[in-house]
Amino acid sequence: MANVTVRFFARYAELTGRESAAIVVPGNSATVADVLECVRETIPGARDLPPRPLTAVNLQQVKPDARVRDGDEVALLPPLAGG
Amino acid sequence: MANVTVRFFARYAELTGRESAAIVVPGNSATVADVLECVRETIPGARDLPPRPLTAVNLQQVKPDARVRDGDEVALLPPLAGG
Amino acid sequence: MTDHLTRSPISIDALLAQVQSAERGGTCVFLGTVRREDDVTGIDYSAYDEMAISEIKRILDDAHARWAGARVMLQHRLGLVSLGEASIAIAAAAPHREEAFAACRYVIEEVKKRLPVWKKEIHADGTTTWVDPSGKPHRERLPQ
Amino acid sequence: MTDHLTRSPISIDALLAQVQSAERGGTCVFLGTVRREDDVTGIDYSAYDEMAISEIKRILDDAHARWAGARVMLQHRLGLVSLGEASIAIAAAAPHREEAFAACRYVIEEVKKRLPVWKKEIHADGTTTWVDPSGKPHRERLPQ
Repeated sequence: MANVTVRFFARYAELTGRESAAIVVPGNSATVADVLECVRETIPGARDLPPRPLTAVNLQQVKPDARVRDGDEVALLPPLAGG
Repeated sequence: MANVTVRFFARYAELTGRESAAIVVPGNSATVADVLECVRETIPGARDLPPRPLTAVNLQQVKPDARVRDGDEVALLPPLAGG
Repeated sequence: MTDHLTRSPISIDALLAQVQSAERGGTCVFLGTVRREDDVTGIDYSAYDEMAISEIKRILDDAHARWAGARVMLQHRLGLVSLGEASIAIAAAAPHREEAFAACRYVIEEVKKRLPVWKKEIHADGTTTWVDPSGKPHRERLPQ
Repeated sequence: MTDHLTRSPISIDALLAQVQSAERGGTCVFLGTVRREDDVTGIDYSAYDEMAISEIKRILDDAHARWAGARVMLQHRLGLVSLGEASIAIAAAAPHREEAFAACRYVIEEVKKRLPVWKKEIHADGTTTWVDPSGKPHRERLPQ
């Protein structure tokens, strides 16, 4: 079981109506994909997130199969548009 | 016969001790190479000019076989070093 | 030391002061400015600040590792940026111009790929559009 | 309109003002500065002024013909330029960054090939050396 903070940005923050959420993912080997699944099930509006959004853990971009650990910050990132 | 103004710049002005010279080249089909030959023969220090310096006629770079006409400005340019 | 993220207009001089030196004879600066398009009057930039700062440091470290003699600085503006104003400035100084151009170009390309920054176009009628550079902008306009 | 040749320090802002517009989202600036080398304390730049101005106009015309949406300005400084100061600045603005970088790079490369400008290095001991970029500098030092 892992307690993670999920952060929403830009359009995703608008879709969910929030900037962050505390999420508890079951199991000992939870991944970013598992976190995303929990987010979809528990947060209104999160069903409208794309199937595979860009994600970061602790300020680094990761793939959906990346492991998450207790205390991690998981971020869901809309398509990057910097510059 | 063509009356031309020859201009010397940078190191070439130092070699000849002058910035310009009025040169008269004989013949009806004088070229930049002919002007250069006259310069070498008549201007002290001009013997030390390189055999084929860069040249311009009326503000445009030209090859030594370019024709010169009465009133032209012929410039002898040391290796370019702008920027 | 200039902040990598700022909510004020970007000062090119301040960036230059941090990268130029008598050992570096070539400096390349890139400015990205808000471009007129349709009825857009400005762009509201937002970021995942902590990650953006980390990512900028990583990008600059990468550039310094590739071009050992170069120094590169980058500032990205956040908040509302009007038409014609700079949203990003990169300054790269190096002993010779080839490295300055290459390092500057490298950094802007990496920024486009890696920086968690988002753009919301503000239209003349007050509606807004999130920009998705990977495809077309979401034309579903959200009331502001 | 900024002069293409100047004996005063170059103002980047003045150059930018002449090329940027809301239609041009990318701007690339190149600055060439006097680099520390051996005992050189500065460089005295001289030019065939009339030809240099004509050549700069031709180079900019060429750049505008190649990159139709771009606007490029160039200023070259003459006279004594100290270590670290800019001897040349080029600003190229275009709708997108690719053209801005390409136009700016093109102009500096053409300048190096075509501009009738010469450099005399000033050494700490007061002697001077004409720089020949095609080979090694003439090390025969002329008394100043």
